[in-house]
Amino acid sequence: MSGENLGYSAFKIFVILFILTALEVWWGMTFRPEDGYSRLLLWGGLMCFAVAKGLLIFMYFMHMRFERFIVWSLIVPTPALILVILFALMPDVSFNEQRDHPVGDMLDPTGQVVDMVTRDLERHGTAEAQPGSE
Amino acid sequence: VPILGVYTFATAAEHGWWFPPNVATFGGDIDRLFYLILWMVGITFVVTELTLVWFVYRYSRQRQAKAAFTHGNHKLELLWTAVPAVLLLFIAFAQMDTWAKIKYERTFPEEGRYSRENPIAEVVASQFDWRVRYPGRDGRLGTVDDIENPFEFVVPMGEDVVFNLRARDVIHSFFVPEFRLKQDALPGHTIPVWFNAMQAGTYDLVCAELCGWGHYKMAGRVRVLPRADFEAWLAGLEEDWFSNGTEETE
Amino acid sequence: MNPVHTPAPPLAPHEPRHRHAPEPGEGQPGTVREHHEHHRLGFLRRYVFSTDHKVIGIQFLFSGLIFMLIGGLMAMAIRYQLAWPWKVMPLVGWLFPETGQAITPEFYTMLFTMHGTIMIFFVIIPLLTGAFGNFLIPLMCGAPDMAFPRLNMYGYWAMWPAFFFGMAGFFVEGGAAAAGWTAYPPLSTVHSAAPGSLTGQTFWLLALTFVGLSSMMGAVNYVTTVVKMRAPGLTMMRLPLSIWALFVSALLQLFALPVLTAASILQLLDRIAFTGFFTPSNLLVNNMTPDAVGAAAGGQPLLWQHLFWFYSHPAVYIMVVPAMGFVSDILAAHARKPVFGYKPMVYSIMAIAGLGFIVWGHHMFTSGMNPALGMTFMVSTIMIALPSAIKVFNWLGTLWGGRIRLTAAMLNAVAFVSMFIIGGLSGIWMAATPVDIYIQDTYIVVAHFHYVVFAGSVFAVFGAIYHWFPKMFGRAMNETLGKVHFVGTFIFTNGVFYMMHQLGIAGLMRRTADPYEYDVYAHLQPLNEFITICAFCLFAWQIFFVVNLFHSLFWGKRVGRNPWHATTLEWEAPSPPGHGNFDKQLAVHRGPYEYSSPEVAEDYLPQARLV
Amino acid sequence: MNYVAPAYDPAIDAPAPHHPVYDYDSGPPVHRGKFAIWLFLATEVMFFTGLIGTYIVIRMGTRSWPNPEDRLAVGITAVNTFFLICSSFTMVKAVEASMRWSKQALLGWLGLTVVIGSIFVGIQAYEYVELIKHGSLPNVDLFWSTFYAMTGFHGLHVSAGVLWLIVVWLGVAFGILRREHRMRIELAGLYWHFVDLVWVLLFTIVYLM
Ligand code: HEA
Ligand code: HEA
Ligand code: CUA
Ligand SMILES: [Cu+2]
Repeated sequence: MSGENLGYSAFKIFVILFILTALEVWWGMTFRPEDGYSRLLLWGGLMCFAVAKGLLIFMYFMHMRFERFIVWSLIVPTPALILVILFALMPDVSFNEQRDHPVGDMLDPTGQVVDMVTRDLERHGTAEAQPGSE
Repeated sequence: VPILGVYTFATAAEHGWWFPPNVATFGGDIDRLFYLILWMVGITFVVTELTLVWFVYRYSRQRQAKAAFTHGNHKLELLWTAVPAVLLLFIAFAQMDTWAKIKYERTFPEEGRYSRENPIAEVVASQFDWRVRYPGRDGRLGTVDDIENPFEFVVPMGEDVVFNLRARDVIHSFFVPEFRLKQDALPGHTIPVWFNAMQAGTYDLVCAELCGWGHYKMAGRVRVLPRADFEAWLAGLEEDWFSNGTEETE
Repeated sequence: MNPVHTPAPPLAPHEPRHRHAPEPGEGQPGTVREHHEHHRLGFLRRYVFSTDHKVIGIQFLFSGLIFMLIGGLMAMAIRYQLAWPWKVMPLVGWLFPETGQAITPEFYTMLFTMHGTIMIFFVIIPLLTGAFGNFLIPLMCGAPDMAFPRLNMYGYWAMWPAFFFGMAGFFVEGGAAAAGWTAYPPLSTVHSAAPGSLTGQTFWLLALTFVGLSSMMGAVNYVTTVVKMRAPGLTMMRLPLSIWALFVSALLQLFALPVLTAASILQLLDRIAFTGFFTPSNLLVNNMTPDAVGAAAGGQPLLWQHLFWFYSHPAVYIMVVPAMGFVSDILAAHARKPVFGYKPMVYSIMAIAGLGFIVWGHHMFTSGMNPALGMTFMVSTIMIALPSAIKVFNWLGTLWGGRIRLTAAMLNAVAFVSMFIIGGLSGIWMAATPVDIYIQDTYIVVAHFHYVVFAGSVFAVFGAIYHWFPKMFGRAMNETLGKVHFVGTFIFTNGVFYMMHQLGIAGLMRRTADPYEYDVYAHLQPLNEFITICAFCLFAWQIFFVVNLFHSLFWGKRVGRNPWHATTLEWEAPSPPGHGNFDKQLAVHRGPYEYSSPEVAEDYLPQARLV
Repeated sequence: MNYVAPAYDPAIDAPAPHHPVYDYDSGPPVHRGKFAIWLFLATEVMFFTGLIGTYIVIRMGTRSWPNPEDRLAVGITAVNTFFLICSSFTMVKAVEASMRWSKQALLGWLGLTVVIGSIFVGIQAYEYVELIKHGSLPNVDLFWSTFYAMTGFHGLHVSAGVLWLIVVWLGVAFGILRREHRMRIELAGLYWHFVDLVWVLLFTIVYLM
């Protein structure tokens, strides 16, 4: 790879990443579906942040901006496959109405089949399963 | 090899190494498709194998000093890319509507007595037996007055029969060779299945997905009765189900 | 030491010799680095923990063959049971006093599970990519060794934990894994579902993980070597088809295997940490409800099938594509004729690999997966026959007008073509969804894949052994014995597997210890007995191979660098090649298959010869 | 037609006496190691695809997925994420230092990376301990199953990275890795950044969605 210097200011990237993370957390904490925001808003936003950060690391820290060959030979096929997997898995998810009870539902102590949150409520009267969060 | 191959296929029928007789409506389609492919594939098979044998024979007795020197021929390549392509596409499209007819829910029979909404029964597979639950007097499944009948699945003849397939423990598979019908029973899922049996009689119900040591003997039976007999049978079942007072407990 | 200097090409400035060689691969394209290192390696380093790709290849070869023997024995047990169910079984009978020396149904499930696992993960894949991949890639590329010799060694020794866990399964409580080589949950995840799911399944998953590790190291090595270490003038489009095939299947492994590793680790967690990825809620297995006794549940049993087949379908092409490559080379070499349509061959390999990634659903047609998926998967699956067709016809074209020598290698190669056609064509049946509704999990499937993996790949492996044995050991194998072995194997193989089509059409299911329990199948027993007898003969016939192998190993006829008068690079090296493979500098001038070229008097024109 | 292979002929078939080892370098101007590490990273990507795909399928199927905030200490982990990004930054500095082989700077930055990396692992371990004390084991329900599977495997990757970096550090410190081996540092760096990258995604998916 080329010579003695990186060819970009690592520090700048770093700062940007930092800010993005902060924003992302704020976003994730604010636009909860529970507070009436649409899931799309939450997830779309988060995904944008994540992808942006990923790209920064990928392009600069991992130098992909400067290595055409590897990018084209290796990195391009991978996402294609990822998409293949996901697209093939999705239809089955859409098929869930065939299930006796949705994914993730379990027996609660009384042997009823309930979903996770209800189960938490029954187990220890609160949805707060984790002290660390306050 | 090819001669032998064709011969066995030709004579197979006499040896009874062939399909069990078909009794389901869509079974016919499946067999038709099967034979279609059998013919196309069979011809390809014979042709290719014969050329292979012939070439090996012919050119291993080659006298001239050197072999023909060629790196290929584009016209030929195109030819034998295009021809199979056409065949294959044909095969592929020939399948589609049958598949849709058998499996797609929106193409499920509606007009008949049974449909996706009110199936005739619920077939529950478990290690290593089959249980059939008919809706009781209230005509709905999953209620207390369901009637359970182990081992035997009795259906009316010549009607579109829709039933729900379930599994208690591991994956099983509902397979009736004579119906050409196979559907895995997924634990945690309720899978609607339909068929239409054209002949009265009793057929083996086979479990076609490995489900443990007893897989090989997880036999059930499907009995096809004319409508009247079916009604009678169901009534009788209902009778002794409630008479000896055993309540189905969920 | 005083090195004999061969003049380095102008573009390669002599680098100063460091005490240890400079980092490989820092050179610009086209450079050659010569370094003289005389090494006194102890026996252990040279033959056991060797980093030499040739030794590693041979190690893979022999461990593969030995496991083939084991897997074969299991197959014999399977056949015995299918022909004469619950009869006293020789050899293993004494293990089952309680059943009067007949095997138990539990044991039968373990038999075919481990048979499939061993044959696929310990035999065919290691033989093709491990043994011949290791041995051929550097030689055919003109490289001194793999790009990362030590990694290569780890790659082989990572197989041994796999071997261990695979075999140890038989000796733990409950016995070996018994959920089929496809290990569908919940049968495989819920402990109470089957005796094999107690500990055996855990071992099975561990074995799989280690195989994955090994293949991954190997694949990284292969791809890097092919891309970075080809001799000057050896462009990608001049590579022998074997290398192309190995290269592509290495890529297949790189991209498909990790998914299986992830999946099998998840299943492992389901089993030992009682997570619930693949186990649905509210089951009642053997009067025991997993989530009531504290396992998480609510999982997706179909998910495993997707992840598993996302690897295992590409895997079946990993099991055949290298074989195709070898066969192409052998056919060309022994028909004294260039491969017909080299470029189409290369592209069809790529096409097979590419399509191979989007067809896995054809194993799940009846699994309750969304039927719309079934439709798409059917089309892609049927389309994969197209590149295969191209290859088949090009092989025929290669034979056409050749000057064929019917050596043992050649015979096996031809057999591969013919068997692959049969296996492939039956694949078309199963790809047709409605038909597959009937034949899924019947013996047609068994016939199909044995035609492609056994009758196909194994014949290719035999051919490759006969063909490259001289290069491996400097001695030729005995032709007569070879031909005898071939004829018998060919006949009996078809005797065994062709009849299975009939069984399948009659609707007989696989994985049944005693199909005659059902009266639809009762009449099939005679046919099964015939198959079994053929199978025994087949197995017994392999003695010719074993004898030939070991005899030639020590007393075979001593042969030179190029016994077949073949053209590719490996024949430039002395046989067996010493350390660093090549004793002279290579420059490649032409494509790999210049047989009977008019340019020269002899009927072959090696890649490296200057005219 | 019967064919007999020509017999051994010492004149041409005998290997030449001690000859050099020819190590050609064809193909694209990429360092072998770097090419290989990228292949390896590609497999890693597929590996995590398997995990994340599983998560998505399961998540989509559920009726009600618990709000991560209620179950996890998002705050702490956000800080942790920040640490990991820092370590990526220091790693870049280390690579930079390695290019103009200033050993002091290199050792410094590498060491820093190791330290921060270990902090990350430490905090995650602490989080696990807290959760387990609270009875949130992987077998409680699918939320925890997926949580432990994904973060756990990422954690293992980080730990592996830390070990790798330590080895490199020692190598440099004791002069086993010299200027001509600077690529080694870069390779370790690539892996490290990859682990960071994965975490960026995982954090978003597991903790925020
Ligand atoms: C080396 C391994 C290998 C190979 C190469 C193949 C090749 C193919 N396989 Fe097979 N397959 C397996 C190994 C392999 N398979 C295994 C192990 C299983 C069972 C797994 C288990 O359940 O245990 C299996 C199962 C399997 C199934 C699932 C069956 C079921 O469980 O219901 C299907 C379904 O579509 C299938 C299809 C195909 C097809 C379409 C091809 C195609 O690639 C074939 C293409 C080749 C040809 C078509 C022949 C040559 C072409 C011509 C001569 C040209 C002319 C042809 C026409 C015009 C049609 N295979
Ligand atoms: C590469 C793969 C491979 C190979 C080679 C074989 C080889 C054979 N297999 Fe099978 N088989 C599978 C892969 C393979 N198999 C798989 C994946 C399954 C599915 C498992 C499942 O359902 O889960 C299966 C299942 C299976 C079944 C179905 C069981 C059932 O569903 O109930 C049967 C039944 O007949 C069978 C038979 C045979 C026979 C008779 C052979 C014979 O060809 C074997 C003959 C033996 C040899 C040729 C070995 C001789 C030894 C040597 C040549 C080496 C020499 C040794 C030294 C030099 C040291 N196999
Ligand atoms: Cu139930 Cu097999
Ligand atoms: Cu497949």
